[in-house]
Amino acid sequence: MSARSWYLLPARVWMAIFFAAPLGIVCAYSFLTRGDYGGVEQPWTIENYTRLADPLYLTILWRSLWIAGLATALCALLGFPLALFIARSGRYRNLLLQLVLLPFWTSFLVRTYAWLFILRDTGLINTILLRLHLIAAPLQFLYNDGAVLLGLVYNFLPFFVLPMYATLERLDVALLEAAADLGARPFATLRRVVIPISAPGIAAGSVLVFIPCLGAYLTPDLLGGGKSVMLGNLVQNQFTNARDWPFGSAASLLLMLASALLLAALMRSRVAQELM
Amino acid sequence: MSRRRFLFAATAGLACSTDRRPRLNVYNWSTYIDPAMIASFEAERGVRVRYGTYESNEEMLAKAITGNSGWDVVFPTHSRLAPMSRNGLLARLDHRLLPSLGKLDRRFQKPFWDPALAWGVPYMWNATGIGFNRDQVEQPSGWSTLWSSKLSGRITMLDDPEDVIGACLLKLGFPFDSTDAGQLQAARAQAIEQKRLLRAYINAEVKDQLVAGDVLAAQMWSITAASAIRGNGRIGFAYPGEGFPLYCDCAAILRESRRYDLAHEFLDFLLRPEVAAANARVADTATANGAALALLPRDPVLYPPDDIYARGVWPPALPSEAQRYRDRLWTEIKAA
Amino acid sequence: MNRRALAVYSAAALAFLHLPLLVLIAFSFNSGRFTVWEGFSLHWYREAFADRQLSEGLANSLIIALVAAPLSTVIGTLAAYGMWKRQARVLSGTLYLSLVTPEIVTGVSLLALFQWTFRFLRLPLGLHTVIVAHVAFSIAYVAIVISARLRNYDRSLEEAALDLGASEWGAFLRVTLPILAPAIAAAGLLALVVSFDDYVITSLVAGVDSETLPMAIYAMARRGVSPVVNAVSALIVVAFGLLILVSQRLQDK
Amino acid sequence: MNSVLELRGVAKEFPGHRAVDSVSLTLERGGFYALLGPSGCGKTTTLRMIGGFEQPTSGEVVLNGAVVNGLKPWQRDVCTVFQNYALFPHLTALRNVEFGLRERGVRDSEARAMKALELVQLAGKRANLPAQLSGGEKQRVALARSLVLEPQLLLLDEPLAALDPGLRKQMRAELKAMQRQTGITFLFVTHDQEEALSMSDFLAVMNKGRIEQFGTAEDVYLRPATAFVAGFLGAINWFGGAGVRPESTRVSREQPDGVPGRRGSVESLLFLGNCIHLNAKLDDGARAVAELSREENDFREGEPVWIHWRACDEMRFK
Repeated sequence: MSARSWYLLPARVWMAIFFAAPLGIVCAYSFLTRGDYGGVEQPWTIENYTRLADPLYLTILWRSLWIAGLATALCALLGFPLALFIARSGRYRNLLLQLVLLPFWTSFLVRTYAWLFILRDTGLINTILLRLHLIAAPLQFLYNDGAVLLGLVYNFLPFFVLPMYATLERLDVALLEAAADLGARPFATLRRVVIPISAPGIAAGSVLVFIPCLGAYLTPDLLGGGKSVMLGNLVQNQFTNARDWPFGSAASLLLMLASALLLAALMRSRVAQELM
Repeated sequence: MSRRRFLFAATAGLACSTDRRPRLNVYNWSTYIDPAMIASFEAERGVRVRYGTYESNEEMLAKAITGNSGWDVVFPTHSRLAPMSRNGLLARLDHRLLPSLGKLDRRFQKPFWDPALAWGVPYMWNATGIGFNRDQVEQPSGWSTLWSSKLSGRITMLDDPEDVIGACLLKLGFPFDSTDAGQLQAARAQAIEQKRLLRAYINAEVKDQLVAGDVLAAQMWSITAASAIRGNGRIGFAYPGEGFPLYCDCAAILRESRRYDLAHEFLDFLLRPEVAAANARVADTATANGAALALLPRDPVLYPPDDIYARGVWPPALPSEAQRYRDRLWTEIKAA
Repeated sequence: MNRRALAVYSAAALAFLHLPLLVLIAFSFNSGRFTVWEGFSLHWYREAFADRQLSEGLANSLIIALVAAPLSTVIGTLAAYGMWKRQARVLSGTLYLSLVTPEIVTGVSLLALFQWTFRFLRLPLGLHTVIVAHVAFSIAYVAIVISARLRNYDRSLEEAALDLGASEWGAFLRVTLPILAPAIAAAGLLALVVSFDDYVITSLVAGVDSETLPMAIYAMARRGVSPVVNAVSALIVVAFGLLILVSQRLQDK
Repeated sequence: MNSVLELRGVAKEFPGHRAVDSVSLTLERGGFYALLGPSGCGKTTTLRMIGGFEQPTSGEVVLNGAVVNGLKPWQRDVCTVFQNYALFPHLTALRNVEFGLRERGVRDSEARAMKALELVQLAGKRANLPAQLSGGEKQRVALARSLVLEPQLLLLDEPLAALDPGLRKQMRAELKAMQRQTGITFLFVTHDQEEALSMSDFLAVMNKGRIEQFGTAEDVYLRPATAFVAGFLGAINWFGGAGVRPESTRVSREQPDGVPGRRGSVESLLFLGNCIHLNAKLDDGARAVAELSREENDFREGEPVWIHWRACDEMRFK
């Protein structure tokens, strides 16, 4: 055992026992059938996978891709200018970065509840709007796709800002000045120079937001009022209420496969070596 | 906040590590017991009770199925007793260790789901009905109130396939636990049609929104309604005319438990009239203990009069095939 | 780019990120239950401290985090260093895969593992199963933070140490480790937060005596969003805020 | 008098540091001008104020008779060649040169860009990305990119600094030729006095934010206005109040008569290829350098000598 692999040994052992082996069990489950009362039993079958081709689950998959995609786009739109501002604010950079990360340090649950507290009919926004007589009756902000999107964007925006900041920080200011010098107005410079050059960072940030959004279940569950089902909810439901662990395993393995492929694509691309 | 409770919490924090007393692990629904009763049981027996809570049968089952969850006493709903016992998860009760069984209300002496009381001691029961805002909604006669377009956006249903699909079946005049595909498809259509008006599928946490007036009509458990009514007198609770499901949560002992006798002592302790009454009062629930009824106010929400009670149905455990069909319907309803 | 518009926008974006928490903290002092301000009171804080479930949850969460975080930091740092010295495709693939695994899958698979192995060992679920699970999913986070720092770490520093007679392990201990210290601190902090914050995986592998704070908060919140949750959340936010500022000060020095 | 650019008392104040201290300058159309000075003398800041990247704290920047202080870079008919070229890494050489033309919506932008590339002999490399170009090629693409827009004034920020010495001399000639051929006014900034003297028609020597002298290369070299200019342009020996260039300093074994001189000894001899520098240590402790041709140099280290010069070669400053 050469010296160098000593360093890897603890991680290899730990991940083998507590990640790879369990995942192997989940893979095995995905080929078994549901037990009479939860649990799994013979015979081996691929029925769980064929069942996923059912249009019902395809609509759920499409819906999840749609919402996760929209949330990613929103994170990009909101995150890019913020990352640009931080990248170009000199000695305040580190402080601003910590500010972006601060809410991220608190519990995921707490952050999602905070929005419940603000968006409910008796929540903060409605109370203020009513007090100012801007509205007659409370608006329904909660328990719709809008609330789910807001929750996803709120929770995963830092996942976009970080890689974006790393890319923009390395952008040579002279390029912006050169573009201006050659007659490009700010928006033209943004469109023709800044965005093309920072495209890898945008891609990395988007993947880092899209993957968790695709598998999200707490946010849609709490803010969506249980009315909309995303992949995360489907998988969660199979493992709890429906007690159908084989089908849950199959669905989650597919979700993982999609995420892993996306991540692998990102890894191979030049950007990953720079950022990750 | 009494100082006693503060000391209680502080000592609990310390006690858990250095305590040598025998342990009993009780895993129950979250609001179902009066902490004082636990303390008195601990004092009386010189034992230490570790009390955990869960929000749904499935949450408890996920642990119990492993066979070494470490829990001794659990409180499954009546329909879960048969499948759990069939799967060897429960220990058979020894009536010799349960002298107070006679205290049970006669309705629960020989329940159809466990006539010999071999697996579970009925503990608390409740119904699912309609909690509503008296100022804005007149007394609902049936389930259709939860479909009235006048209340669009202010209606909620429980986030539970059994209750939602069951309510749709009853609304159409079909049996709550029907397994007929045609009837179930009709129920599915009702549920999807209702979604247009629906605010959310939401369980106990709807109480705040009902009290605050965000929600005007909600499918909810009678115990949640009782505590909501205490919070705001203008809230009402109705037992729908077409019928309603009744659920009895029973105290059972897991086969994996190695504290068989102590668990029986705890179950018998819960059967004492004054203990059952205290638990029912604090938890705001309907007790299955006949003797305790005398010590409790007859709240019509918790204890509906006999004519209404007669319209209730105790849903049995569904065969797994029917259960799987309903799970799929539930996914279709949610994805609609 | 006109700076003023960008500055104004960024201020708005940062406010959006912080608004919920500030509101939460503010209303944790509200004596009333709802958003109508009914006067200042520490009622909910007293309630939070008195709640046995919360205090035990906090104790468990701290025990788990303070054991799991250092462990995963050590293993993660060694792994990152090992991977920096020599390509280890399988391990890095596994670590990234663990990042994309939905929490429910990690949780259930670990529950299945414990269920399957405990048939032989008769060992119930408990603090140890939660700690093991937390270390498993924290290693990847630590490895990423350390690898990022190693990316611009000059290899010749170690070669210089070797040249001056240090052994490979000596060079690691006396040159690389001190230089990596800030990154290790950051990674440790991240591991601490990720462990302290987890609900899904913990709820599945937690045993009788290992209910954590997030589980207690979630159970309490399922019974209705009570202001006590606000109070507890406020305490967590402030605690971590201070922790960050302290670690930031350390790193700057 | 058709001046392209006029700086009227332009100053720039950074917090705690006055980078440019009221500079006034006039550039005629078609000239090749240089701003020469040590680093930190404010020459680049002055250039950036003309380009519009910095706003003057006071004074006026006048382009073709119009004050342009408030105008943004893209509103000024001025182009800049940056020190490390700032070529857009994601665009090919051709697209880089075409960038400015497309901004102005010029129709045949690609053809004109192609012509500009041919002007700098890089037609063959049009499809190359900047990363695939050599230093010299990058520099020429940067030049083409600006010249194709035919600006009133071309600013060059240390254009040759990033090139290796051999290429630097060759690029000097090319830059000079390009300026003559296009007739566009060039203003370039450098700290290399040889470059400034050899390329510019007129040059301004700057120090600590001020212009010490402005004039032709001969004026500034032969008739320096201040001690700083004299010292900065080429080496100079100080004998009491008078400054003498090494090439005007002679060395002999005996004391010369009728010319000022000092006694000393030969400290070291530096062979510079086209001439030899004799470093002498004088009796009074001062040092002097004499530039001798290879034939003149028959001295040995340590040998006592006399250093002398003609009075007319002395330069005196107040």
